Amino acid sequence: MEALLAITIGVLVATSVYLMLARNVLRFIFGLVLISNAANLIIFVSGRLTAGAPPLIPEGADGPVGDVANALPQALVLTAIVIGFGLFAFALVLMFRAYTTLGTLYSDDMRIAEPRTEDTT
Amino acid sequence: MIDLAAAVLVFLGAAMTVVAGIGVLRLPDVFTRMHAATKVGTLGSGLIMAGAALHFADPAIVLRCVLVVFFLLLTAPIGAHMVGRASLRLGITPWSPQQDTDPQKNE
Amino acid sequence: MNDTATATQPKGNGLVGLIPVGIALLLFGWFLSLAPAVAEGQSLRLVWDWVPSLGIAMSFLLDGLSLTFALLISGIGALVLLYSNTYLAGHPQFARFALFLTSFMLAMLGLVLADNLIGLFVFWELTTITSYLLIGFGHDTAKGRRSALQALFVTGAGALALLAGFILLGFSMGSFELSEILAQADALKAHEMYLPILILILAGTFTKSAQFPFHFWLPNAMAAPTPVSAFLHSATMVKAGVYLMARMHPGMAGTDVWFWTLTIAGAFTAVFASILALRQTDLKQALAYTTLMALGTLTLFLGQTSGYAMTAFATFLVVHSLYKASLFLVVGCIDHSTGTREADVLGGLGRVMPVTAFAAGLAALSMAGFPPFLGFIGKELKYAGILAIGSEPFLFAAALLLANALMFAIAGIVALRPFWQRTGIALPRKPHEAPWTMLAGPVILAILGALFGVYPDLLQTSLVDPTVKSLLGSIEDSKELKLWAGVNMPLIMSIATVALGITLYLAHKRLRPALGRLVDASPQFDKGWDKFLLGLKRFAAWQTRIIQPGILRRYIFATFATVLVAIGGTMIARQAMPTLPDLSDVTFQNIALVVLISAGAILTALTSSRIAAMAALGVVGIGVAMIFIVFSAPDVAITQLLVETLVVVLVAVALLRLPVLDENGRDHRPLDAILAGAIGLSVTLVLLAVLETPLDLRLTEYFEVTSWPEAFGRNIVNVILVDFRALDTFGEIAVVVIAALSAYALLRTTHPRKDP
Amino acid sequence: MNTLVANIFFAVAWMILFNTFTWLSVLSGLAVGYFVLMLIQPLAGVKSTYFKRVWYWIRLLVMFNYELIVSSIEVLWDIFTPKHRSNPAIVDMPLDVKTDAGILLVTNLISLTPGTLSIDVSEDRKTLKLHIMFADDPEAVCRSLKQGMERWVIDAVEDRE
Amino acid sequence: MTWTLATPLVLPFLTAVLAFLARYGAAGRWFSVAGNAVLLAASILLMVRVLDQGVIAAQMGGWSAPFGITLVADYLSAVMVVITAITALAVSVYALTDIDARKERLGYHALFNILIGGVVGAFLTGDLFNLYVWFEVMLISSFGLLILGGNKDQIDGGIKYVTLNLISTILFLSGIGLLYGMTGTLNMADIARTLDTVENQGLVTVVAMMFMVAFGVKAAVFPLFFWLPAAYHTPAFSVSAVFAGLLTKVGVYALIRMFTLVFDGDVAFTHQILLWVAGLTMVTGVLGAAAQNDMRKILSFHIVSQIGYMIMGLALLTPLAVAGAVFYLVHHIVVKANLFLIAGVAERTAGSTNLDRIGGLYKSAPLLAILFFIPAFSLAGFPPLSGFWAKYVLVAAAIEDQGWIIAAVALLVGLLTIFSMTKIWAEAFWKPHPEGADPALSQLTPQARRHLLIPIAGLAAMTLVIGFSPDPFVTFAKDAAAQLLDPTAYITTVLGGKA
Amino acid sequence: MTLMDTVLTLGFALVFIGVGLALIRLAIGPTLPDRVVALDQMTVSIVAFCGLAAIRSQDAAFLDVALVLALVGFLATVALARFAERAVGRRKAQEEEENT
Amino acid sequence: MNSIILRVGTQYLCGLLVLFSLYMLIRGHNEPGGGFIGGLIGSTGFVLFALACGTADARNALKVMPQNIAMAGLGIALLAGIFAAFFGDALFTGQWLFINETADSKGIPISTVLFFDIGVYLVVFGSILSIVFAMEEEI
Ligand code: NA
Ligand code: NA
Repeated sequence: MEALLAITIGVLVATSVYLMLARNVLRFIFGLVLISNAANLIIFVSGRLTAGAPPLIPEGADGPVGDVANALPQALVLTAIVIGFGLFAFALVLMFRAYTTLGTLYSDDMRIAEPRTEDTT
Repeated sequence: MIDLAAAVLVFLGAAMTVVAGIGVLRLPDVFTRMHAATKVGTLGSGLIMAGAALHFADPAIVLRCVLVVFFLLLTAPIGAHMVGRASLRLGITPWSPQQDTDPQKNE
Repeated sequence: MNDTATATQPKGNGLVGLIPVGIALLLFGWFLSLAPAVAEGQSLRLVWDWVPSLGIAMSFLLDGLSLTFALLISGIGALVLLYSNTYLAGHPQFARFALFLTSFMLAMLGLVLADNLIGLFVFWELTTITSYLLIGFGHDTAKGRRSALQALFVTGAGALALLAGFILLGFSMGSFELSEILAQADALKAHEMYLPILILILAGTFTKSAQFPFHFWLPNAMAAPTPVSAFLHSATMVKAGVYLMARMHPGMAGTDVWFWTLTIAGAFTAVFASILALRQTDLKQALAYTTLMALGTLTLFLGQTSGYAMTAFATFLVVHSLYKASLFLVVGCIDHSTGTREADVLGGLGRVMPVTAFAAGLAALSMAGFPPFLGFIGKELKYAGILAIGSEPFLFAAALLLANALMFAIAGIVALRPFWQRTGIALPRKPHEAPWTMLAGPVILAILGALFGVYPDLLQTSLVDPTVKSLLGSIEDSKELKLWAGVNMPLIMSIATVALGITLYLAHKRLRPALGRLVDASPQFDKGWDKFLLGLKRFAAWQTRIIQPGILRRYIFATFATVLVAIGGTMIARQAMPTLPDLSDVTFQNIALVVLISAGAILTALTSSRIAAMAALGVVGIGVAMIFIVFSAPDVAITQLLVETLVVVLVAVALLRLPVLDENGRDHRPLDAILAGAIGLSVTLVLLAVLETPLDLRLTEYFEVTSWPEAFGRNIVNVILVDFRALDTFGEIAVVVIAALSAYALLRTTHPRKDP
Repeated sequence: MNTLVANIFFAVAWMILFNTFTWLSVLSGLAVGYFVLMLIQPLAGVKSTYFKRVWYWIRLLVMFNYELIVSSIEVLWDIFTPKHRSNPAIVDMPLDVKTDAGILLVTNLISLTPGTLSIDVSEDRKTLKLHIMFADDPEAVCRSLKQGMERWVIDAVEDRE
Repeated sequence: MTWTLATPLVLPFLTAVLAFLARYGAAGRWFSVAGNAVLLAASILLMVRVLDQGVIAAQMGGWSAPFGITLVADYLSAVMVVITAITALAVSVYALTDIDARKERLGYHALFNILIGGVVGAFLTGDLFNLYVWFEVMLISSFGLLILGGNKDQIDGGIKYVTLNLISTILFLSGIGLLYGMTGTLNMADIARTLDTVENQGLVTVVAMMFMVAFGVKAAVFPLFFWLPAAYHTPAFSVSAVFAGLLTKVGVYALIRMFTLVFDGDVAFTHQILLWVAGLTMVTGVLGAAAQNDMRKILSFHIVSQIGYMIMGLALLTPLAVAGAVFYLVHHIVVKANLFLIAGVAERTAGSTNLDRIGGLYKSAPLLAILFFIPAFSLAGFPPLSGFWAKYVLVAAAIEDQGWIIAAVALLVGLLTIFSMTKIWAEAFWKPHPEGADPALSQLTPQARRHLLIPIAGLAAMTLVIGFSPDPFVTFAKDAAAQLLDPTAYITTVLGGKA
Repeated sequence: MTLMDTVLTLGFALVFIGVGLALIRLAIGPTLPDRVVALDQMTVSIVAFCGLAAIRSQDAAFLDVALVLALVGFLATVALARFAERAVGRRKAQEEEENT
Repeated sequence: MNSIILRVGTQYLCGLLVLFSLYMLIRGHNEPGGGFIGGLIGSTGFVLFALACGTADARNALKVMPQNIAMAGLGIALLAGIFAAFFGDALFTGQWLFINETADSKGIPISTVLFFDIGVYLVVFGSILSIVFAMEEEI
């Protein structure tokens, strides 16, 4: 399954790169969400997969019973998901604000910080 | 015996889920599809939860299953109501047997 | 420009003006007191371990060469500072001027005294900076700023080469101490790095000394106030290059490269500059070009190793400094007094400015090389020196003769005509004699020129011989300075010089157009500078337009292309490919999950409906959550689903005010698709390769064993979050807080509204 | 409401007495508590509709589940048959239920019953817009809903003295 | 010991919380100043300890390495923390005047101090994932600071900044995942130790390249620097000062750390690429600056150019070269932050940072002229200012290593740097003001003058101190380089003697 | 292989098919509410999926996932529906403005 | 938003969500849950509130500015970490106190780790709400 997931991650990355390269920055946001998922899955799958055994310690035991899933990547992914959400929220608000102040979502038309006529010679 | 009952419930639930999927895909307009999603879907999940409750037969777990169903019953109709209302305001007219085409694409 | 605009308010500058003079005088006195010891062949060394970690010391060495320079610098410095006190009296920026000029003098002293390559370089650059500030004293005009930049840029460029040369030299010889390096002259000359070192050092010295083809900045530097020109561009800064060549002479001279480079460059500069000088009508400009001529001559001599040449070098060095500084100051007096420096306008000043005329006359005679002035001795030695050249002596002698004749003519133009010719043209101001503070300099310097001419021994023992000793290691080959050495070749050449000089003087007005044509036909370095700057700016702008076009998509494309090269390229270059993956354990459930996620992702990428894209994102989120469920990560699954929900909520809110995705036409980008596909493939391959390596689970095992007994938690994931790796979590919640604050600020910042 | 708390309190006490926490003990505790409360009602002087209400609730739940299952089959039939047999329509139904909880319960339960879906309640809370899948006779559907589901809900949640 | 390391990390967050909760009054900004003063004290204490004991490490939460998160300070980390604290203090004083009450109410001080916290965390952590977290802390607070004010150019620049940095972030995170998948550990010392045993060393290089790109974006190297010139000229001056000084340097720090400690197995490949990157970064950056006509844009492109020098030191990987990189880092932070602060004063007095629209500062604001002259000519590499030594050490290292081309490039770029610095000098200071009277500092209130000029003067004084007395700094940089090039002590200390 | 195992395998397959069908509806739309309904249907299916996962792994932890989703999942539906409704309101308002 | 059904549903759901989120927070150390999940769930309660009844009502109900909640949460989490200093332990070393400790059970735990998790909860809760509210108020 790890291998299959690796392929899925490839698909996620490819689609998100395609989205991020689009003219409309809203697509960048969509790509961002996808690629964050891809990155999280990379971490998750790097810790290898175990089906049906969450890393919980049952009552009365001192440690998990049997082979349980790798807890560390789970914690990392959880962290990364929340960070990713923060970044996403900010990016979305930024694009939103861009539209309301610059009047466009097309990045080609966003030329305030680096104006087109800038030719100092 | 309990195992058998649980298995039957689980099977029925899963079947309901797939029926709901079919309904969402096949039914002619958004209102009828909502019928399938809201009710049949909820029913499917509810049956599986019932199966799980029977299977585990532990009070704490049963409570959780009951809560799942309770939450679903509480929230699913509200969601459906919102979608239905929005559809109406979008001007989507309900399908009727007289017309056989999908309403116009919106958005 | 007229830098004496403030002459109407002849306020003194008080202490601010006098302290620098005092400093200079003290230093001059101190060096003078050391002169006897040096003349006896001692050299004084002072070491301060400045940056021992880099082998760089502030070591100073006082030998004949550096003493000669030090005396010229501090002595002329004192006079120039005194002079400028009046010249710039009451100028609002006088304090800065005095500070810069004093700093310059001190830096120059440091330069000639330093015995450590890097120490020398530090002073070298300090002279560059201070001269930049001095040349840019007239910063109100574009011309003044241009000149300052030009000087800085050209000498700065040379300095960088010099630095490289010094570093290379230091590493090659195992020391940055000049005296140690020069002591191993043979090793240096035989070193494989000799040639690069030589080229780099000469690049520094040629630019500093304005040797052809770097000469063009010097005349422009005349934008500086006249005292600055007198000091920097006669006696000191431009001579820094000459000094350095002289300093390196014992270690590097004697090779063919050294000889030819210096000889040709020096000779060419000398002639070329003299011709240019004759063209000028601005007295200061004319003097500036003669300075170039002198520098060329000095360079020419340093190309040699004969005693004549060295003696000639040492003598001419002093001669030139004395008369040139004097003449510059005279021109300053004229300018100060009349408001103009135009040779064709000036005339008849001899009666109103007798003292100035006297100083000018003495200096000009020295410059023209009349006996009994030191200039004459200098010239004789020059001819003797040039005739001692090993190859093509007559060619170079002819060149020198021409240059000297031109100089003769210019001496007349600068020092005779303004005072004695009649023009009848009204001057901008009614001329008057300059105050004593301004006359002291030119007069003293001019008199010294005559004094040394009459008593050449004085100069010989105190400065020339010690200098020659620094250059050749001994004074055995030093030639005697005398006014009369019998009828010899140099004397004949002197006579020829005078004859030619008089001719040129009389004909110079008629010659000017011809010279002008000649000069116009030759490469225009000064205009070339503008072209260079323009070209540089254009190139920079072009490059920047290409690299930084301001279009986000290109940035992202370049970034991803780099990513592809970095990952894919390295995979191929370093042969990191995975073997074929094992897909035997795949179940229907797995495939269904993968299809679900991929379908969602592809739908997101390809749909032109915002809502479809958003819903498809939701599908991916759900699919990923299902992976977390299947592979035993309930906490992560819950988080994923919650976050996914909030993502949809936020987007749904935001979309209310955003337009549809494609307002004009569909979004179809094959090139992007290729790049995206390639990156996706690379990521998959890397991941597959990583998954082939066995995973070490000791961290996880530790967490499993300690989670309950030591951290009292049964949910290992949560224990990692709040205990084992609490610091991560802390940072993460900081991220969340800040993301919220930032988003909030962004929303509130443009539409100010009351905070609820 | 106080009575419900009391009932739960009795159930908890029951479990503590038996020192168990099982499915059975919870149910039996609630049941026992209910009966005890009913017994002590005159004693405590509680004039409460609680006892009746419990029965109404049970009726509501039972009837709802019955409706759910029966009409599900109708929908299923429509999904599986190639031709859509349904004849959907949107209908306005007058609403008698007044309280917030009542409205929520009625609309939710109607939605959960296959074949009917609450779309919206008017601002004045007087009408409910419904989507009915088999609306050959919309009036009849409304009538049965009013007499069935709405009645049961009003009985269960609203104080109608 | 553990709190010596933890305190500099904790303080900025504490400051942020207090400053935020007090954001409606004057207390907020003074919390910020005081907090950063204490931070400076704490970081000096840290430095003293490090100088005394070499590498020091502390295990957070009491969980021993590699299981918990280790904070670790070697010479490089310690000096970066100190310089961060200095910059932070300077900027927080400057901000007393530069930041208006509206920005304060929106949480400027919290954003700023958490940014500092992130920077300190990045310098002190010995754990790769933790480094990622601090990078995120920095990144997101920089987002907030960048757009605070909400001008059109800020939004536009912000979009470029945010998008490109997010790509880097994702790449970083993925790289961590992959590295974990190969080594099973997150502790950098532990990774360094175990990475040598990985069978597929080519794969290690691939992952190394991923990190190079990820940190390359953060460090703004060619061809990944686009976001920097697009954004750095847009925010408040105190913000661009701290960005210019600190942010890209964290990327450089991470590159140095990773490519000396962890990815030192394929130097012939990775560091050769770094060398190319260094050269191209220097040249493209300096040319970009030459094409600009705005003070802050010029300075922004110069950041890029000078990052090239630091990368050059890393790429050459000789003791002298790495020492040069370390020295350059320290020098550059002080100088660059200061130049941006000065640009702010120039704008306040002359009305703009566009060189066409300003002038006359030399005549009427001589103090500002001096204060600009020192860092500007230091940046241009004139002796005896700090920039000269930085450049000297690097060029010397290149020549020693026979890297003729890179040495030549470094020198040439130095020349072009002079060109831009004098351009600012000539246009903003020498040239008369194009319209109306020459600007003077007396236009500012005495209080504003104090707030704005004291930090500038302090930083300029540091430039002078480093310039005139470089020996302790060079010695330190050499020691730091020795530690970096032989990470044994680092690894042993982190892992508690289990190297 | 017990009966339950068989049922579970079958159940997973059925749930996936259900989700897949909803996915198709989501892709083809055609109206916004259609897509919302499809997404809603998928969310509810995940609750079922969690139940199956819990039984298969004998671990009630997955029921917690279901619990959270059952409670929170409809929020997305509500937000999207509200979006649709408001978007219409906006468009109408805009048109009115243009007409006057 | 003038949907009666949603408004009424929200009355119940909001409280339910907050209650449930606290439950997830408290038990998070031993079962799925914790500060993040709790905070996320808790915030959805008020997000729903804002969607149904408008942000003004939601803010009134919350009483404190969400940013302040978030920042206070950060402060609590930090203090929970610094607390270890009083016992000479490293930053973020968990400090535990067990009430009613007996031979076979540790009793009811009170720990800095719990406070840390509460901080996390507040941060997530406050942050999400400040973004969502501000965004809502833009349209
Ligand atoms: Na290593
Ligand atoms: Na290694």
